Amino acid sequence: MIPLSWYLILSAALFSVGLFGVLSRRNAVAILLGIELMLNSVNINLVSFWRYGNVMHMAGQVFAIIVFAVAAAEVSVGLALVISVYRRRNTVIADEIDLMKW
Amino acid sequence: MTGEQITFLVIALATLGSALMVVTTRNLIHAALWLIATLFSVAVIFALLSASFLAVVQVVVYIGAIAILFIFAVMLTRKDMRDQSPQLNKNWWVGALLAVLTFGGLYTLLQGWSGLSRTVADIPSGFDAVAELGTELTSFTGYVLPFEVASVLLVAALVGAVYVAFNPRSGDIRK
Amino acid sequence: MTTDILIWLIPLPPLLAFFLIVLFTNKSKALSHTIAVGAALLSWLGSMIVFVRALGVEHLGEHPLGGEPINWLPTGDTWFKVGVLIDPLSAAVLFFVAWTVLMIFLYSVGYHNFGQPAGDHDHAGLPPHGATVEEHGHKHVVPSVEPMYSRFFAFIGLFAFGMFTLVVSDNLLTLFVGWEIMGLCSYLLIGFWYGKPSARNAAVKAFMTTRVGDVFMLLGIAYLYSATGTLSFREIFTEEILHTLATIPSGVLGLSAAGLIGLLLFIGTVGKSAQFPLHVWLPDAMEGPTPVSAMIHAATMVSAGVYMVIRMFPIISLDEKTMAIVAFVGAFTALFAATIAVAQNDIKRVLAYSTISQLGFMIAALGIGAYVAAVFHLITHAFFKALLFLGSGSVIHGMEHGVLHTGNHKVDPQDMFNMGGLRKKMPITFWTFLIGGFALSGFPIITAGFWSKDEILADAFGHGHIFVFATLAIAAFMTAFYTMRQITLTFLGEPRTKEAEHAQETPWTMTTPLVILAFFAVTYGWVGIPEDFMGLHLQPNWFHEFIGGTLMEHPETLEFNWIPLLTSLIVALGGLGLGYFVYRNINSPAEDKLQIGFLKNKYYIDEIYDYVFVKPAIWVSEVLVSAWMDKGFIDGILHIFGPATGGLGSFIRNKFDLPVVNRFFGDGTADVTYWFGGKLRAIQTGRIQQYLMFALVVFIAVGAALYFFLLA
Amino acid sequence: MNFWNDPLKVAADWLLGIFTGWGMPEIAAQILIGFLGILLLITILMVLDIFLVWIERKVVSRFQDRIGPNRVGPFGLIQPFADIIKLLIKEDITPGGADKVVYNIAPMLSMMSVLILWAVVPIAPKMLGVDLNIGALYIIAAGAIGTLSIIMAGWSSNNKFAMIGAFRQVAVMISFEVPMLTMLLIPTIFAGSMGMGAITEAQDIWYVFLAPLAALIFLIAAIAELGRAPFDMAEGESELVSGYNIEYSGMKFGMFYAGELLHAFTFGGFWSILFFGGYRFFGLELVNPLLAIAVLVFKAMLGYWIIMWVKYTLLRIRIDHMLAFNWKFLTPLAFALLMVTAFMNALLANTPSWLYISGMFLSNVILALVALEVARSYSRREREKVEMPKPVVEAAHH
Repeated sequence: MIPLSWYLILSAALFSVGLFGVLSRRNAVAILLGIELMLNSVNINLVSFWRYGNVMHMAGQVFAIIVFAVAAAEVSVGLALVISVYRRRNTVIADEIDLMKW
Repeated sequence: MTGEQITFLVIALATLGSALMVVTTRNLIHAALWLIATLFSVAVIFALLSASFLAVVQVVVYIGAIAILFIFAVMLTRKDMRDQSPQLNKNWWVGALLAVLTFGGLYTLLQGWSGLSRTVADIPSGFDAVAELGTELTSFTGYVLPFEVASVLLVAALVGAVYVAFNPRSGDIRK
Repeated sequence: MTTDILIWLIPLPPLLAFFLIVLFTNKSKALSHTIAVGAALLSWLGSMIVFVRALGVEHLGEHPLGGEPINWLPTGDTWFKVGVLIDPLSAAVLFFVAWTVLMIFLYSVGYHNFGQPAGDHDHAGLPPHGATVEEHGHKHVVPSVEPMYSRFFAFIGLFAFGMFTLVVSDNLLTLFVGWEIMGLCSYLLIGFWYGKPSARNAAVKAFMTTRVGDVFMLLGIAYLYSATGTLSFREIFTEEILHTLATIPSGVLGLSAAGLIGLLLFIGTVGKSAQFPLHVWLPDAMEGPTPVSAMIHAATMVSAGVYMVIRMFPIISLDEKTMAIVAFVGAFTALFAATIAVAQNDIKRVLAYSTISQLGFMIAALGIGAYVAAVFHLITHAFFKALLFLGSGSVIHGMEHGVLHTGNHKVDPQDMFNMGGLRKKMPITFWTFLIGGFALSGFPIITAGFWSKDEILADAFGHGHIFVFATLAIAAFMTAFYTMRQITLTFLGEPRTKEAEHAQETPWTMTTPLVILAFFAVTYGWVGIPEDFMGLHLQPNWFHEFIGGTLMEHPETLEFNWIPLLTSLIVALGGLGLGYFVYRNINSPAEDKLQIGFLKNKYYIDEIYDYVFVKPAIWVSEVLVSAWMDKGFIDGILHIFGPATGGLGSFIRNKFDLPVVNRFFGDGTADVTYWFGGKLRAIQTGRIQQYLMFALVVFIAVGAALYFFLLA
Repeated sequence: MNFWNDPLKVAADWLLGIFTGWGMPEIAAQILIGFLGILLLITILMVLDIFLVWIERKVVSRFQDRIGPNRVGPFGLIQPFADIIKLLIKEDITPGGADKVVYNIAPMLSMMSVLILWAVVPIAPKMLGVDLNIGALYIIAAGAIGTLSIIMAGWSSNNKFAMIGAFRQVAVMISFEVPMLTMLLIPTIFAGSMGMGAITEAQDIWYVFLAPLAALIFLIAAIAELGRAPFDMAEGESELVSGYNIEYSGMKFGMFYAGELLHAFTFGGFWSILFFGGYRFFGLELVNPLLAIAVLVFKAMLGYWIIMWVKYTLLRIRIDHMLAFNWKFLTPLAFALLMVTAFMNALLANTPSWLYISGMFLSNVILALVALEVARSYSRREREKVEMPKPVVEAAHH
């Protein structure tokens, strides 16, 4: 039997790796990749809580499905934004997209 | 250590390893392919957790759609794909530190949590998780509202994505 | 499908048709009328099935169809239930409603010139003016299709829904819902040609006038609900509830609760069925298209009023005083409207007043307790009045054809003095109109009107209501007279104008309903022939048995008496004969001796209302409230406040606001913020990852601090 | 137990006896037997694949008024083996600048995406790899891996044709997955389960009679998924010179090729399972499992033949037309059909079966007619737009 903590630690680690990607990658697409990792780690959490909690109560899986939907929406809009920015400013480096600075 | 645990450790290792490759590899296409590997491992973890529906949906949605979309996006912004300049920004060590701190914080919080020693819940015989999930998602006492809201969100994202990514030079969107 | 479910479904198709047409198919005329007529057909089919099945039920009155009502509104601990109910009364009403509605739907297709080209100058909101077409090299004008064709079918669809709902309802509330839907539709349809000011005014007038009645009716419903706790017919018409209602005093005019409820509900009928004094809207309602006139003023809406009061008969009959009022109003209206009808020249207005008069007959019959006679007359009247209205529409249509032919738009196609001799031009219309007219007059033996009217007179005589009997007899005489006047002026003799010479028979969609309705106008009377008519021993009176089953105790069958029979024979034949002899040679209004100003102007009722109600209301609002109260008194006070507060405000501004608030708080805060902003803007790099890092640093720091100092 | 009544069970029991006799723990023996079963299935499939090459070539030649392979062996039956030998001894080229790892994984994934489909195929009563209760979704998931293999092949080849072909094909596959998934839900509605076995068992009446339109849409979407004509713009021989697999040679190309053929056959099988009763044929499947397998193979071949028929009859459609066809016609139609089916299913529940069947059938037919009418009026408008004479623009002289 696998202890619940293993899943949670795996999820935390995956989250941190994703966070590192988000904070450190230069490419905007790569940042979105990091966000996907973070969302997936959340899903691992949700599903393991479902499995280790009351199985008859489907909230964990339902939430995971809603996370899927949110992830799909986020990726489609995010990538559309990246492509739009690339078309206008010819770059996808996040640091170079700084029009909103003072 | 049982076979199940060994399986889990192998999968977890694969997940984390490929995730690390996602955030560090230089070639973005490879990063996307590594992401697919990660997502696939997560699907296996779902299967280990007896969430078969989610495992398959993970493959369909993430690998079948999202990852492919990433590869498309990378290819469409191709100039930077071949850009051999460093893929990490100059503050990457701050990011690394913060990530480690986050992990540490989460780990500490988990240690202090009383529910950590919980055991696997028994799945009653004849319990059909897929059917149950479907019922929950569509019943008024369940989650029909969040489900519908999520679908509205998806439609909005679809429209928004089409509008945002539309190339104004290639034609008039209002035509 | 079980009958009970089928009853639920009867009102549905027209409603669906309404939504379909309004939402989707309003662009396509053919599709719209197909949907509407199809819906009417479905409702008709359902009604007929239900009717036939209802006939097969033994003791239908005690075991009505309709099944269990369903829970609808929670009212505290209990539920307000709604359901459907088919007892002998509603079955009979359903029968004629289904037929007339279907006929009118079909008729409307032809009436609105389907298949004709779009008009040259037609606008939405105005009747079509005709279109010019070129054929064989020369132009001529043909009728043009109604611009708002689809809308018309949507509206009458909704209207039919209201009527069917009203008929199948098993409680007063859904009945009231159907009632009000019809009120709305009658507003929409009378004002259908909203481009005409007269139509607009008529629509508003009809709506407002019926509203007066409806408010009283709602009061009656509310009183009934508070007194009995139910509005369901099944529950109200039980011995104990009726007994309770009869014994509780209401405290108003010395009436019992039943009497007051009955009176209030009856006022609703007065509004809906255009009884004196709320009859004024009905003649004006002739501004709508003719199918609407037929629909509202003959077949359904006015019948709905009578239907409701018949339905409520067990309550109304509990109080003698209410009954007396009902009888008086009915008899008075019957005579009153008949006298006005004599002097009208507009073909539809004559019919409008005759409708009011005939409704008066029914109300009077009810008032003297002749329950079955009232129902009988309601149904026969619906058939022959629908026939007459559709026939008059056909006549007008034919006349309009003539007007288009000559191009002289000054000729009013509705004025009977412009007609004459139409029997040759429009034979089908003529014969059916003749049947309808004879039925209205009560032409003996063969027409339906004779049997029903005769039954009313016999009941009045037999129950000793001599006054009512006499009044109704005079009214019946005048009815026959003006009917014959109308027929003579319209169809007989020679054409008086060129337009009448060029009138043309209308298309089959219009004539078919006429023929079918004419069939019923003749035959429907035969179901209610009294058993011992003229001393013969015929079949038992089927209609009497059937409808009588609705009430808990059967009304007894009257013994045959020669006096009312002779009376009705004399008034009918005499009126018809007199009408023909007087008017066969009259060619213009000037020669008509009956064009008395008093009658012509409907006893100046409209003017009296204008003087008594409208003018004072305008005076109150414009002069009293607006000029004196508002502008003079209240504004005067306000004008004192204005300068006073202004002075106070400027004081505060100069002494407090500007120096303290603005300089110190406002500018001071801004300066401080500006200084901080200048220092802090360095961290706004525009780089999203750095923002996230800042956020995380703060989050981790604060989180860790909270964790260690508060939790640990 | 009689071997012929349940050969797999008997064989498995026999092997289990042998392995445990060798001192192997039972759980390990079970796993080993499972692997052997998978190996057996895959081997059979690959052998079948070889003959599919022959079948395809024979059929296409008949369509093109030729005889086809006829020299090597009787009826040219040995021809595919000759082909294999040729492919094996060809030089294995990896283009310069190619991403070697990805380049080599792609054909494997392509083959794999087809083979894993067979895990959920019920080949006889109670005889299927895994009775997943989400079998229908599993098909789509496997298709996702196929998509992946194509984009990997296209990208890693470092060739513009390959890239464009992969882009096109992936766009098509992702798009057509939507109606396909929707149509998979219709047998699911009827059977009340997503499991392939349950769907087969529930088909007392073939679902094609309940939902002919669904069967048609599924077939169209499946052909698009396969990337076969008329939806073969990924390869597009005349414009992209074979598209995403342009740089592949030898057995790697062979794997793409074999994968495509087997994929077509597999989808023929799924079509028959979802809409034509799978291995069921008037009780024949109960006589002997081998007969059931024969029935399924026969039906799958029939489906495969229809796919070939379409391929060799129709011309390629332009990519934008194809995507527009999917998003503007097929997908809305699929959604409408799903809604109608769900509605009718609820409406006709607890009615006699003849009413249920005829109601479903009629609603399908009516929807199909309406959709055709919409498409026809749309195309008429489009044609008028094209046929309308262009306004003559006065030449400007300055």
